Amino acid sequence: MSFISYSFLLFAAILLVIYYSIPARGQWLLLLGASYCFYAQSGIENLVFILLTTASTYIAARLIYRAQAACDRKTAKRRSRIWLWLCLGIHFGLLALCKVRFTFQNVLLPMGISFYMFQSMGYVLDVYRGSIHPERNPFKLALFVSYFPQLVQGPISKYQELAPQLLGQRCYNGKQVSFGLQRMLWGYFKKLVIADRIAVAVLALKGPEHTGLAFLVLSCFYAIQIYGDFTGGIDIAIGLSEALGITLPENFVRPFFSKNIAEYWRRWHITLGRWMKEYVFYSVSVSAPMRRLSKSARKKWPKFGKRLPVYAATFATWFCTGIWHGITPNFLLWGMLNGLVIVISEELTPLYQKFHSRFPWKSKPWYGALEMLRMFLLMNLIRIVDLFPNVGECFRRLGTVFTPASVPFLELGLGVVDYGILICGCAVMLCVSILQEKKGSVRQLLWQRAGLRYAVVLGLLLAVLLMGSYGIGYDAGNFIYNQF
Amino acid sequence: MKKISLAALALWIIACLWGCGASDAPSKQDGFAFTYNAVQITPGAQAEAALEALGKPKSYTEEPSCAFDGMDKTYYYGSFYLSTYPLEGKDYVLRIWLADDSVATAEGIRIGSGQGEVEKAYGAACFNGSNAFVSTKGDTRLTVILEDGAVTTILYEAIVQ
Amino acid sequence: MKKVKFAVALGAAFIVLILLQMLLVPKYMLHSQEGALIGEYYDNAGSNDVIFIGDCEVYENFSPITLWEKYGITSYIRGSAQQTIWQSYYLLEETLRYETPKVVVFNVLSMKYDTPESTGSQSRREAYNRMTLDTMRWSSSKWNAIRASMTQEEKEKEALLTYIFPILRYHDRWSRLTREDLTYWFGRDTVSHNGYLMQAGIKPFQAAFQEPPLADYSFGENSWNYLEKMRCLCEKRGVQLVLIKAPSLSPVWWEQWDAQIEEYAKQHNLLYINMLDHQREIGLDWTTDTYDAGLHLNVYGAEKASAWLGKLLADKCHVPDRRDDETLAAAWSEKAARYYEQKRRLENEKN
Amino acid sequence: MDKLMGILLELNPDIDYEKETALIDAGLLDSFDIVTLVSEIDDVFGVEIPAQALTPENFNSAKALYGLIRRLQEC
Repeated sequence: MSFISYSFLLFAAILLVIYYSIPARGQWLLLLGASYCFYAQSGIENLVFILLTTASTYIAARLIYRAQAACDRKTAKRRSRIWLWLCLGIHFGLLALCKVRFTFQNVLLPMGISFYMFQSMGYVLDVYRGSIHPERNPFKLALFVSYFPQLVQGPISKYQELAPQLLGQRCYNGKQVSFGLQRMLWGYFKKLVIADRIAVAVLALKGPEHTGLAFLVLSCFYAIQIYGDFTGGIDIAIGLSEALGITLPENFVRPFFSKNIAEYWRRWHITLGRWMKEYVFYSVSVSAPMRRLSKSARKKWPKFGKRLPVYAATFATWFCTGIWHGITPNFLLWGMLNGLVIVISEELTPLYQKFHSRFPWKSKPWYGALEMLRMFLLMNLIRIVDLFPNVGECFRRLGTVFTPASVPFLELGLGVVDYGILICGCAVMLCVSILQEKKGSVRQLLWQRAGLRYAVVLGLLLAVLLMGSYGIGYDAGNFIYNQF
Repeated sequence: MKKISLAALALWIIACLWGCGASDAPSKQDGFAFTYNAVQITPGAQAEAALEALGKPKSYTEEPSCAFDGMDKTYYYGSFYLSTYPLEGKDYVLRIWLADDSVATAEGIRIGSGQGEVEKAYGAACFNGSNAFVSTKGDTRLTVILEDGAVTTILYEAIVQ
Repeated sequence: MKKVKFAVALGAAFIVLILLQMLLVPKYMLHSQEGALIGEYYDNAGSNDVIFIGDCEVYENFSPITLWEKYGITSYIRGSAQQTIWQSYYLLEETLRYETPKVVVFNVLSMKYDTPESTGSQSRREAYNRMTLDTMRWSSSKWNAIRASMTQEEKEKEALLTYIFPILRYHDRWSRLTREDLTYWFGRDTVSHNGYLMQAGIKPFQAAFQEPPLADYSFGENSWNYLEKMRCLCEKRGVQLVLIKAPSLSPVWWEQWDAQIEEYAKQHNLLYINMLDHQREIGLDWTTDTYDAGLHLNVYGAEKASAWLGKLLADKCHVPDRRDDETLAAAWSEKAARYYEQKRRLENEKN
Repeated sequence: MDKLMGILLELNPDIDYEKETALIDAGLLDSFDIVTLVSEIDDVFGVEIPAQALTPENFNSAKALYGLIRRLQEC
């Protein structure tokens, strides 16, 4: 059951009505039932997967917790470490196996496996690190793993943040439900009106005959598509969850306003970045072998030795992020590229400082805009690698970027009307982002002015209803991040 | 407690491996094609290129389809009929009907071939029990009809999606 | 005060949506007029002794006006573009809620389509479904008709809801609106004459190629089921079911198909007439009586076919002559006036 | 304590570590700084800070960080 289907809207509406009419004690059970209905709808064999993952996460966490409470520290540490590595090995082994089968035998991945697997492994690691006590009631843990709004494409939540809310009790709060529904509508606008419309042109531009400037246009179109698609889907998930009184962590904070790559990866797919930082970056950088390596390296080249753990951990993290997206060479390259740019920009910071001290433009607004544009184009070129499984093809096209070539805009399956809608849509998204950057939540601004709010909501509804690319004559645009 | 957890984990691994093999998406086969004077015509594909390559037909007719856009056209090239259907302003190959034994299918079957030859070429599985072999490949269908043991009709059709 | 504002806003939103839906649905007034046929029945329901159901071979080949003028037979044609047999059955079921005719005439050509997908490309099939079902009034018959007619693509896209709210289907027409959509935003004209869509063009029949033989001529199980359901329904309501094959030369009506219908009719002692065998008696001249080289008759051909069939209905099926009923006579003379007025107009346009 | 201040100042001179109590939450120190800080502390104090201790509570202010180092030195 995809977010963009009538059955999902019906499912959400019915759930909201029941949710606020039953005694608060039973709300979490209702959510559990709803999550499993939602998941079973996508295929019974997927249900087996999530059940087994939940069961093994529950068992592993209990075993680690019990092992840690054992008699002396030494054996406790050793035994719990064994259980941890066994659990991680099996789960990530299984995830890798599914990805291999997906790549080589196009066996479809169980829906949302990459997301709920990472979320449950985060829970097990938190138990191992002692920051939380394992959940005794398996059903409550099952709800944490399979809470349906975040199931399909995240955000990846931490147990400490989500579990208390899931198991808490909520009464009807008009403002909260209205905010949630407004955010869902905003998500549908970005997904149906913009992302799915421009997707037609992206598909056409992928054709081998488009090289030169068209490749650059492709990278920009793809940026708009993936932004509308991913942030739209996340808005629908967070909005629905907000209407249910449960706040999920933000996954995007206006990423195209970032001025450097470190900032970009603090604004794009935040929860995956946070997961990787806490469980891969830190673990690698402070692990025993890394310490020994950095000590011996420091003897030979003192300055470099100090930076070694950071760079090694960075590449390890980006290698994992690449694999998370897929095990085809282009995703690995994508991961390494990101890691490389981060390390280079880290290394060049002293150079930047010298540059800024000589040219005091740093505070000038136009310089900020220039940096944003530079970052937007750079990230487009890195992101474009996602689109071409054959990396050679991608670089060949990249090479031709500066040769002049006409871009056949009107032959890409989009008419003048479509381009008009896209331009207005992007303008609306830009204004909303600027408003959010300056004044915080737009919905809060509208909350006092009822008349304006009704007009905006009706306008958005009509835009989605009339200009959305859905239904007969449009091929159902599945979410890009559904395939991970 | 230890034994139960080990058993649970073992069971779990087996189940997952089974789960992983759950659904195989069949890869797309390419369909039948008919070649005449080195011009390959595939049912379901756009007809423009083939029509140009085949040159002027011996005769041609067209009919409006029931209530809709454009014409269903049929071209006669002496040894076969080529019919097209319109979709969004372009003509697509609907059907190729072999008219005489001067032309044959890629597998060498022509008007007059024996039932044995047809069975060897397309396999007994696609025999409909009475008088015809119907085999489907990709989005195309090849129908070979026999009367008292000899092939009388050979027909390539596009399975219109 | 907040509640009132909210209620007003909600009301306004609904009105806007309803108006938009009426604007966006295709009107079928100036072209693809076949889409308007089904909806026009409801104003003329109640006094029809003969009901025709079937595809373009009924609404193009028979003229109720001629049946009235020659034999006083009151009739209505509930035909639509590529109407499949399940759509015909549910239309019959709906019609019997409004009236009980003496005779129902069903054109058996649609027996050759066993599933929605077998009629051709799914996008065209979907369009034909909309043309037949959208103007049907809501009833259990319409619900069943939709579910029986939906193609694979429609089921995947949950199109059932778009039949209930057509705005979900035609939402993208906002950028392709024409004058026709504005003029017919709220009202519709009548495009047919009791279901007959008049065509006055002349395009002589050319020697078309035969169509290739089929591997298997037997009709599908689904088709037989619906034919059987149609027969039982007519029997239950005391209506005489007459099976016909209209005299269109294309698409081909194989004798193997004819034989199966013949055998079925004999088995259930139904009247089955293959008008293709009586072309000479009907007096059809394929150089003047068809507007698309043999697919359908034009108005002259339709009048001949109706005259011939009317005689048969009057003699064999004892359909009464109602010309002595004043109210009916008045109503039908009005219809006849409109019929001849359009006929004259089309002829002037032609030369 | 002043050794710790030395390391912190070397990392980023223009932060006032005495009063600052939101080094992480305000984004003054990012993950790179934290890792360099840990390896420096490892050198200077010989204390191995485990991954699970890299939480905002321990790193938000110099005092909290010093408290962590003392605790790890005892056991």
